[in-house]
Amino acid sequence: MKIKAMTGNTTAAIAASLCRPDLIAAYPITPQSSVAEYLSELVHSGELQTNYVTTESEHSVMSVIQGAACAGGRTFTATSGQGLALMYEPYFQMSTMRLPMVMAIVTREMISPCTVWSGQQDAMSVRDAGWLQVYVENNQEIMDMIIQGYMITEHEDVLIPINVCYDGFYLSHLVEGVDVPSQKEVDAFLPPVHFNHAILDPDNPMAVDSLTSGEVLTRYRKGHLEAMVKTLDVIEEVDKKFAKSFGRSYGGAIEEYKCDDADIVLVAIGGMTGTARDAVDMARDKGIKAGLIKLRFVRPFPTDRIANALKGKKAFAVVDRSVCFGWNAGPMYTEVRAALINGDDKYSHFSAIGGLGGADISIKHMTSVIEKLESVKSKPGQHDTLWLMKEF
Amino acid sequence: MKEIRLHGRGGQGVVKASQIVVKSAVDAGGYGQFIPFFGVERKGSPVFGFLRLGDEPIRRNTQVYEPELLLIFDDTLVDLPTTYDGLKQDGIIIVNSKKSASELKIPSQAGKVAIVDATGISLKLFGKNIPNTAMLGAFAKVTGLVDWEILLAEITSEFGEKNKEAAIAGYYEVSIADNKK
Amino acid sequence: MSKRVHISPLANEGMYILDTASWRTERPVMNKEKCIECGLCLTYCPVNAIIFDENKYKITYNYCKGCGICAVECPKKAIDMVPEGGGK
Amino acid sequence: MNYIEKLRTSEDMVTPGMSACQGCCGELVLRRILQISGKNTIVCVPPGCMSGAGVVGWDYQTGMKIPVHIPLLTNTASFLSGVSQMYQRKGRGDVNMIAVAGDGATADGGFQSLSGAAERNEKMLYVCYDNEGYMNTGFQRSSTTTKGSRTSTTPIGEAINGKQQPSKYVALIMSMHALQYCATASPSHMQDMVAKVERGLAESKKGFAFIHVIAPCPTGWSFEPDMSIQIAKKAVASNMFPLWEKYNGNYYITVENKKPIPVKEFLQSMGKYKSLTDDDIAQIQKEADTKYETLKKLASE
Repeated sequence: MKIKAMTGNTTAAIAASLCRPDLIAAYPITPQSSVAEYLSELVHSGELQTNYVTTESEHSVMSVIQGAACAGGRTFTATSGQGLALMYEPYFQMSTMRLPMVMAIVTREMISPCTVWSGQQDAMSVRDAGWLQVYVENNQEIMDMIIQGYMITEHEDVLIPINVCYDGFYLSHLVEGVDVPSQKEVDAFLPPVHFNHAILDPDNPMAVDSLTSGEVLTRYRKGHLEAMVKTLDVIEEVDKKFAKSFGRSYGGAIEEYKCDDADIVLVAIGGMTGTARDAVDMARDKGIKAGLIKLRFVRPFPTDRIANALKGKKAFAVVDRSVCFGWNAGPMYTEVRAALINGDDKYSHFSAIGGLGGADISIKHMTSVIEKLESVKSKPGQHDTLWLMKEF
Repeated sequence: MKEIRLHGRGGQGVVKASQIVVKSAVDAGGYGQFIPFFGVERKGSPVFGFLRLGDEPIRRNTQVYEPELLLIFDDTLVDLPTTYDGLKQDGIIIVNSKKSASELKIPSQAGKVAIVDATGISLKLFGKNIPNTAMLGAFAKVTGLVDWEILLAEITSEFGEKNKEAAIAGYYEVSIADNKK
Repeated sequence: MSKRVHISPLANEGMYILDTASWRTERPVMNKEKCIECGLCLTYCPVNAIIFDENKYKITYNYCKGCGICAVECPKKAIDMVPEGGGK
Repeated sequence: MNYIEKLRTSEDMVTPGMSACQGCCGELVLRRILQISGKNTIVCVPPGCMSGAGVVGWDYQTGMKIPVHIPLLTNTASFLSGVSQMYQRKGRGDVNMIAVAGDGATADGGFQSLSGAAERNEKMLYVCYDNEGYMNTGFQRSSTTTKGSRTSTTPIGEAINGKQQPSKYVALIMSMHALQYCATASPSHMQDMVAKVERGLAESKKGFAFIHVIAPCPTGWSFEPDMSIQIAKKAVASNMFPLWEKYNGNYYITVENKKPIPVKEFLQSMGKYKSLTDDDIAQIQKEADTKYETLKKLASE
């Protein structure tokens, strides 16, 4: 292994190429474009032997990939924002056909107003399209989760495609050191792709996606949800295997940071987590018993682990980089709350929203969340949504 | 951890220069991080970026609001109200200019001011204004934050021998003075 | 065809077949004496109800929908459309 | 072997009983293409009359003897690109990759992915059976619907009379891509169609092949089911649907129309053009003539 400085997008491209994909399809979109570009460089230089298809749209990206997966191939792509929205039609079909793949989402705010910058609204908006979704904190985790992603998605108990979501610009264009595994190490970790539940093959003809009655369709949905639940175990299992091979572990579906003795807990997701760690440490220096939950997997949602991590705490706040229309809150706040319904604890809690459309989530913002948590921790119930924004 | 902000114009190589600094830090076994600020970047438009260097892993990935160091690739940028924003007490300013410190509206909290004619070096060597490698030379000299040999090697492998010359020129031609408060 | 685990929508357990013969209100009947074995009826039959067997073109009725194309296209007018149910 | 012998000796790959209308040319075209391609074939049938007629299957039962998939209305060519690429990668370039799609999935929603796949010269045979509208869902207009047609979204009204825009000539547009093979065909000219499907399949091993087939629809066009082939013949004879092909960069008119019949004869043989005025017919005649002249010019180059 060698530590090299690189952007998040370069990291994603290298990670994908280390997994020996049969086919990559991509269409450029800000802030993902350099993934597509760097993969092209690898293919054109001869370093990466894959079928690389540069299509006319993201809709076709996912369609080409679906075709390749229906012929048993390992595939990769990356997209962002509007590209993901355009892709939605085959995107939903990909997961409900239970075709494994890894797709990076370089998260971006959704239009309108017109924007090309960071935010997690794109990925959050499709969290009910049947895919697995993991949100990562830094470039190393982009590398590691793309590799782990293939092991998870191709696991026989899973067979659900996975999104590795990382923040546009704040990670995609951020340069930092990444421990890059060798091809040999990845080959030893990741077995070749094998699945045969939905294959177009003249030697074994079948109709893939025949017309289906509601009763049978319901059976497929039930199976999909049950596989999602099983995936929670697979995530932990793959994390441990990965730690054994590469020496890095992420704690599975969530990671707890200084939660053991904490009164108040910040829940963060994606790139903002690193900033939250610094803010928590600064609060600890001032004697505030703050802790942090890094929400890694959003699908499947790690309900039990979140409930356990928050058990006995006084207050929590969830910082979302997207909004949940209709709730006056962020989407992860609503889901974390839902995860706590079975407990007896009476929490003080609120939703914090920031970092939309490329806006920054600063140390000051994170500190303001902690300060609000401190001030409301003895007043159980929901408190006003905290908007992390400049005052105009 | 040192927090640095860079100001330049599209086409001056701000992003590339910062990436080289991070690469040099990482190659030396340290930690570095660079986040470009992404606006609608066009040749000539003001651009900026955020650079962090340290001995420990860098966890935050937010913008730099209170830099200890400002690296200014174009002296016309000092007229923008945001350029000197948030500079820490006794912070360092490195600026590409032929002007003197008194002409550059240096803020009072600055500790040191380093001036290098990176554009002049660039014009002499390349016939065009790409001051980034000369700026890197000055940066290495003024701050000592990167290993000079590793930085030169990175510059050479990324841009070639001429840019190495530019960096060396920047290193030796930069003038460093305490800020007259 | 092998049995598959149905975790995603696919079909290979037998063939999905409709009883399209029941759609018929008229049936094509071939007059063998007029037939010159040109085969046009076979080429134009949308449901492949006309077969070539023992050097003869024959109409089968398992799936024939009774569209009547064969009767129209026959150059020798060797096929008649006859009402179903009422006999010949 | 002549084409009739080929058709009488080849195996039908489609379910014997499918719920296409009586006299459906789509069914006829689908069966013929797959008889010619045989077992070593993967076929995609996007939403439309043919998939609606059950050829993909129902629940656990398949409607074909060969592997079949129902892609989206919008992505047939790109989905099949992926399958084709993987088969090339596996060294199985011998497998026929065929799409059989209606005009909606071809010329409307699916046009972007079709044009993209043709531009990339993906190895497949894409057949459009053109019944000039969304016939599976109740005869709504599509971009290939002829001007003056009555459809359920362009009805005959006091204010507006049928479809107001001429049809998009998708075959000629496709031929302008740098593709491997492009042709038009009619089930009425079966020998010509069989030859084109054979050539298309052969060319599809090298790149993108496209065949645009007219598929008169008794239900949507309002004519008796037994007249399907007659209508298709008149479409060709009147130059409403000229038969041509393009390969090696050259255009060829494959069925010469020395003495075309007036389009009026074609138009008046069905209900969907019932309300056309003489002026309308004259204009359609002019458009047909122009189209044929264009093709003649292309073919004479």
